[in-house]
Amino acid sequence: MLLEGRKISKRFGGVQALSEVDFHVEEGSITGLIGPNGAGKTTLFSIVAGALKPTSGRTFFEGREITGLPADQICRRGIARTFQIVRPFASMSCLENVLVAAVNRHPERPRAALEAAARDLLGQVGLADFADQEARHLNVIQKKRLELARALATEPRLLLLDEVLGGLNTQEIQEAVEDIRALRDRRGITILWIEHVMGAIMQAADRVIVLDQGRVLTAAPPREVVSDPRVIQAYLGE
Amino acid sequence: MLAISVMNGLVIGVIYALAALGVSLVVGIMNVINFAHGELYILAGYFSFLFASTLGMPFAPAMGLAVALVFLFGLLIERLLIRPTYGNDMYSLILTFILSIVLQNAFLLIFGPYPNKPPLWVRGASEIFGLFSYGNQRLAALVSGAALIALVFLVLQKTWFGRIIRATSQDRAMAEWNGVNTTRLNMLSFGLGCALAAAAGVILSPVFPVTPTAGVPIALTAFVVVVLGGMGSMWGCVVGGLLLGLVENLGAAFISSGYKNVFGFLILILVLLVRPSGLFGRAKL
Amino acid sequence: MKRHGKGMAIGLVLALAFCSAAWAQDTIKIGVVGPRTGPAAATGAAFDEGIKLAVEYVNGKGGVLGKKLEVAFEDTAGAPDKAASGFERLVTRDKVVMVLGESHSSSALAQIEVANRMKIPFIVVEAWADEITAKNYRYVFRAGPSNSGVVNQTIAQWVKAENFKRAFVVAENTDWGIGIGKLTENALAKAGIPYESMITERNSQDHYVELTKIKAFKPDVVLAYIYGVGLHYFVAQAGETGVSPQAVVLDGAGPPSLWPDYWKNVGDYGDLECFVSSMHEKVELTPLAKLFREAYTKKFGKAPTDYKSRSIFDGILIAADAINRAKATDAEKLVEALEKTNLETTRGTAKFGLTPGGPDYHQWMPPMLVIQWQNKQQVVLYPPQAATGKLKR
Amino acid sequence: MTTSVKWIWPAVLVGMCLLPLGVGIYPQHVLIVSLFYVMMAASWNLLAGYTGQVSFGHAAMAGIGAYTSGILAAKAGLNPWIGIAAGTLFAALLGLGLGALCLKMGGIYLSLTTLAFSQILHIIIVNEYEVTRGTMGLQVPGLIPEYSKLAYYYILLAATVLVLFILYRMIHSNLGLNFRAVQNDETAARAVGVRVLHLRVLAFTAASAMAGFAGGLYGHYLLLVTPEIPSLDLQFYVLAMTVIGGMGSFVGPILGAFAINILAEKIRDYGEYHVLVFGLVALATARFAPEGLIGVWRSLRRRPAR
Repeated sequence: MLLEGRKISKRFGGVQALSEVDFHVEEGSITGLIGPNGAGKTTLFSIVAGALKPTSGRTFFEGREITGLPADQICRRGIARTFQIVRPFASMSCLENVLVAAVNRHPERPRAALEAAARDLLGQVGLADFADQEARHLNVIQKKRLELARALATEPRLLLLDEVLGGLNTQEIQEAVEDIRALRDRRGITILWIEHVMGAIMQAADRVIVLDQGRVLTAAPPREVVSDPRVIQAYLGE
Repeated sequence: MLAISVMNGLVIGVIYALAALGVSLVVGIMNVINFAHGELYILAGYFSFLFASTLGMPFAPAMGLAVALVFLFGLLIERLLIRPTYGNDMYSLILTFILSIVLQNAFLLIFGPYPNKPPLWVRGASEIFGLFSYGNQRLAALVSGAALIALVFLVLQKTWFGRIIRATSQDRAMAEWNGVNTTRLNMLSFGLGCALAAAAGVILSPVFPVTPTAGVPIALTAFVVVVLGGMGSMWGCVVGGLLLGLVENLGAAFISSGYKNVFGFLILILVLLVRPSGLFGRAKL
Repeated sequence: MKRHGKGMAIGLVLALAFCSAAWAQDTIKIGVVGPRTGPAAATGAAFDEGIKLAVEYVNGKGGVLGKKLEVAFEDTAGAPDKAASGFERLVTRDKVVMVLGESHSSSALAQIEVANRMKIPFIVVEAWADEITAKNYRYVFRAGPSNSGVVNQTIAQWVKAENFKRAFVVAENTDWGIGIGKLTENALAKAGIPYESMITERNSQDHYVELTKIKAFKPDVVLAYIYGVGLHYFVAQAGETGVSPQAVVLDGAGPPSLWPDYWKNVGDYGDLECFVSSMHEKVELTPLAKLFREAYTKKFGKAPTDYKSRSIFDGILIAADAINRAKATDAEKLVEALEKTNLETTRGTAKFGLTPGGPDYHQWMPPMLVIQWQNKQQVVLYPPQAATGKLKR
Repeated sequence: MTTSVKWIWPAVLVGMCLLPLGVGIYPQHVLIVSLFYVMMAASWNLLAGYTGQVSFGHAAMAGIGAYTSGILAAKAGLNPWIGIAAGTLFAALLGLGLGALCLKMGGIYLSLTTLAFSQILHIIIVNEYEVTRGTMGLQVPGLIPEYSKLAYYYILLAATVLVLFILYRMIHSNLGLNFRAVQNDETAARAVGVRVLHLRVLAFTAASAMAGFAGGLYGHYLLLVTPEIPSLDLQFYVLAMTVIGGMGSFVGPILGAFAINILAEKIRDYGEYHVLVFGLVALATARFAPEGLIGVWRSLRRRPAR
């Protein structure tokens, strides 16, 4: 088990966003996280990544507790994320966006080496030509790729992807799924993945966790989830 | 010595609470610190001086008019300066800081450097329980200040408007979902915050005459009280104000009068260290 | 990167454009320093009046060295740093040949350093700290009261003459306040009068706690050395807390009790207050004093109240006289001429002490009066030969 | 880098060296004061512009430097240069403490705490007049035996170049990369491992040290240290210069400090309006051109290209 959450609850004022969520992510897996809007998926991500503190409950990474650690420490432990609504460093160039992540991972390395690596990463996500442009000039899809490159530059063991397929056509979705699989297969990065494009997640994931109204509905391989009446109910009831 | 220090602490404490209520209201609802709060207090003092002393109006309508004008001025400030900065607390802070300096210098040009004092409501002094003699105008300020605080609480507790304010300061997002027009609410509460500063100004200016820069210590103490009581907590304001008034005056009487104002700031830093949300504050802003 | 550099270059051009200095001289300029803003801004107004009258008087008598006398007035705001840089500005930008004025000792102490460094004669008019002349700077003169002079010749003598039993000394935290407070304590101790003392903040609006401490001592006279509107708060609150009229309050500076807003700020509690002054309509020492009163009343449509308007008038007369006798405007000749001053002014004949070693060097001490407000009328109490009435309690 | 860039900084430096020659003493004084404000505004910009910490205690830090050095020199007879070093160090330590104290708090709390700090300092200075001489001002010895504006100008210029050089290096290193990331998006910055809290404390310490250094030099130039140095008025000037010049840019505060100081001297001739005028300009800039003069300059340059 690479990541484990025990009885995680989160309240915002009067709203119970998560209640006693238990879940885990196996090392080397691609785990999907699905559920209707407002189910608490992104809240759970933010808690794992340290951007939010849970009201109660604990999180463990590689067997060690990470509950309540600040986001930058969790990042250094090996968890990286992308954001549902993209958050690039708008006034910095694409190269600098990736560099920020790289210099905090390897502050000891010379700038030139880090820059070369960052350019390489940008090339891998197809942004080689945009390296010296300010991030604000990219379109949304390019920004998502930039975020991915930035997350990869932190050299994570676990990557949290939040709706990276939005706005892509069928052909592009297929390519993206392949790319994500390659991340796991070639780099050995475990992936926890929130996605609304059901087909893609069912195709790529080894296991799927379903959240509904702040609770875990089920966690099982995709085939079982698809046929689970509770899941169908949850989506239809929306 | 003890008796008069406590008395003095109460009087000053009520005034602190009153001055801080306006700041607290605005912080609670808009998450904006109005740095020019003290200058609005002073502006009201000048207005009431102008209407009562120069134009010869009776003091009560002069005060009312002064507060009303500052309220309108507050609406204007909100519309022109604060509204474009929502979501950027730092920028509103910078803007109102500059505004406070601009107002101070405008006062200097218009009213000159001398202190101005609206007419007293009552003259003379009274013996209190045979213990000490106390200025009647100060006693009047105490009574009217306390009455005004009570009125504010009544409005907050009992009226529809008060409920909206309390709901919004507790959870802005929820209030928005429930259909509160937050833009208009912001404008109104900023204006009210300024009006509260003005009310403190008109009540206190007969005791402590207004000068162009006299608003600075008023605003600073109001900030201390607000942080002490907890950002956005109205009760915190009253308790914090009284506490500060008492601590300052007892400290001045028994420790050192020169360090009177340091006690407040020290308490502030201590409270922030131990309980960053203040005595009655919400956990996080 | 590139744009930064260009921005910088623009700044440079701007700076160069500003740096151009040229000055034509068809008048002789002297500088006046004094507070036009700050806690004693009223002194600046009084200086302004005195300057206008003095310039008219001097130029009416033929000016200085055949040229017109011109006065540049620099605001010092009662802040020593502004005072020092204002003094410097007068010398370097306005090219004045001599500077006079000031009524804050802390400011004057900062200015005498500049005067000494820049070698510019400086006549202090209304800053009283002994150190100003006690430093024995060659270029520094004082044509006005000194702390020790006021205390030893006037205040302490008055306290003894009125037979006060217990005194409380309240002094503001400035060079003037602390200095005159200590001198008063020494004089009281010497006279065997029990006393206590306290330092206060000159801008404080609330003196209740301090007054409670004073009341507990049960004094019959309170010697208050607070310059500025702070004195008004003190006098009003002394009445409210019942310190007065049990004790007589003396304003040890004077002018604050004469400012137009005195009565507005202190109300009924202002009556029976005493203060120090060098001017009273029934005690005019020289014909020039009468002339001043008439010219003032004619020009400003009111009787002169703040004696500091007359002090600066005297100062400018002394300066003009020295320039005329020196027949030059260079500092060394002016200092020599000033040292030989023997001029009738509104407050008697001005002559500077020449014995080095103490505060009397380059010092001329004009006579001072103690006056009491009795039904809003000024009654001179001290010295006895000038008295127009008796102390009322 | 284009070739024009390589010569522009040395050219500016040479220009700055030649600037005071052949002008009167008074313009020299204005230039010296401007250099002090350049150091203050540029280092405050590190806090407010680069790390989003609107500190109202920056002038107080200058006061710490000025009083530490001044008291050591005037009361203990210490060499002013050692005093300035001590003052810089003391300001840095206080900055470290204050920065650490404010870590837990949000932005507004930080501003109010620094405000409280500056007020406490002011009250201590006024009350301990036997040591500090309170509002009377502490007379301190000069940095050089023979008083000379020109010499002071070059000392301050050297100090300014030093401070700006350090700032430039900071901003153009990994640290600066992190600052800009935080400035852009704090949450995203944390998520890629930027130690936001460390950065803040570091910036606070460095900026405080620079303010302490500038304050120490300034005090020994004025020969008089007064509570006007650690005052809210001076804080206002620093803030307004930075805002008008352009917050968050390297050149903005430098430009702002020079422009405002020189304009203020020009406006001074027309009476006591200068602070008001200057406040209104700052208000309009903050409201309508939040990137300041630099921002206006950039958008003017960009427009014709489009």
